[in-house]
Amino acid sequence: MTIALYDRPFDPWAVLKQYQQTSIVAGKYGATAVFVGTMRDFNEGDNVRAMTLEHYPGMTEKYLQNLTCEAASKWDILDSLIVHRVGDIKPDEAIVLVVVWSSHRAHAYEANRYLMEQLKSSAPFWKKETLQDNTQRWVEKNTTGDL
Amino acid sequence: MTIALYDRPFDPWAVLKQYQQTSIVAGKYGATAVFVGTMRDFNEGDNVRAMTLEHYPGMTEKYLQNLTCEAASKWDILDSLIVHRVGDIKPDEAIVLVVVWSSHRAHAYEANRYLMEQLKSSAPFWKKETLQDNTQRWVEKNTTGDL
Amino acid sequence: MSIDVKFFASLREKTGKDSTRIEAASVNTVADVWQYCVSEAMPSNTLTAVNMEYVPVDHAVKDGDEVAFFPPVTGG
Amino acid sequence: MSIDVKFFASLREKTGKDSTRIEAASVNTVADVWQYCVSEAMPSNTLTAVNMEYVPVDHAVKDGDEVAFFPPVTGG
Repeated sequence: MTIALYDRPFDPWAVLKQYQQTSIVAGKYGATAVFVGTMRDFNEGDNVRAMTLEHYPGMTEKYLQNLTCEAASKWDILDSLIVHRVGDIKPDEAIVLVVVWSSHRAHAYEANRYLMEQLKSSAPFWKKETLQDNTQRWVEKNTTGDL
Repeated sequence: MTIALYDRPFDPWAVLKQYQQTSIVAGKYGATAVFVGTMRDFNEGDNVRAMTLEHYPGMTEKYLQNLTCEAASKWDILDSLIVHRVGDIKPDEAIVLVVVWSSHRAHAYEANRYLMEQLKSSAPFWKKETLQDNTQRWVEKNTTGDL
Repeated sequence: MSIDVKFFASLREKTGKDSTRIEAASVNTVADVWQYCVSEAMPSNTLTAVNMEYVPVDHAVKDGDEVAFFPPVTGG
Repeated sequence: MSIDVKFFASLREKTGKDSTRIEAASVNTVADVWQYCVSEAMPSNTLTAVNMEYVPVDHAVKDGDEVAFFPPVTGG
């Protein structure tokens, strides 16, 4: 169960591969469910040039750590990894990576989804967007995870 | 919408990264949902040394292509990638990679899950395991995706 | 009429048949194709496809069809 | 008693406050802390935490607590 905050761009696939090679026991996991959230260059009809992700140092880590423990008690998972960007972000950069390793796909999928929904609704991060004309605005509300 | 059958080991994260860089328009997708199924070194209480994945050439491709089209009509997805191994497989090698890119996480998650469940229940692949003592057996039935 | 018949996985091993072409006048459905090729009864969990699409065993076959028999799938 | 107070994101900008320490005898709850620090009413969607755990606004505060105010979160 690992969580990390990065203040610079990261390659989610490289981070994931590296973590898997060093921390996950080969041959034991059958299912790996991954979610990557990436910054888009548009939001609510406007072009977005850049974004700053503010967070609450200390509480963020505590929240994410408690969340991974909660998921591990609810589902049969072997390990999980959450990586989240903070600071200045450009379009097409990864914002969040959530990975769950399990023996069973249902557990991997559902734990992953749970981690993302909780993170979106409750982890203390805030996005401020810089639009094409350099005006800035706080993102008011995350979308729900409903269809 | 791409499907591929590989008859040799592949690195799912490298394939995914490569595909994303060449085929997915930067800045437009916010959500990437990934599932990787990996060969375990045990099954039903026995150690497994190796596995052979037989398939139905022609029907497999047709089935997977129809499946990705169906998913694209049900959910709001930008692109999807399915890679599946065939032939001789060793523990810890990736068997299947399913990726869905979307603007919205709910669509990415649900389409990915749907592709995997359909693939598991209906794509014409068959696993034959080689156990520790070199006896072989056909895997009789896939697990359901239920918890 | 002429029909290509394929058997996969454990059904291929059990029947001792892989892929075969039959020329038969008396064959109307997928079930008839099995009976024409194999002496034992078709296992109840057998999956059947015509021209690479799943069909039920009472599906009619026609000249030139490819008919396949296989056990429950176990991919992914 | 002594309480560390933090404001984040749009609330930090609106209140013009970042992080501050208050020394106050008359403060019993999280809502009191806001009132002590800010003249305007607390926006109804404000989230409140004490010692980095979410709490309701009527949660009691004690000496040495860290109290935080922030708008709905938008991570992920």
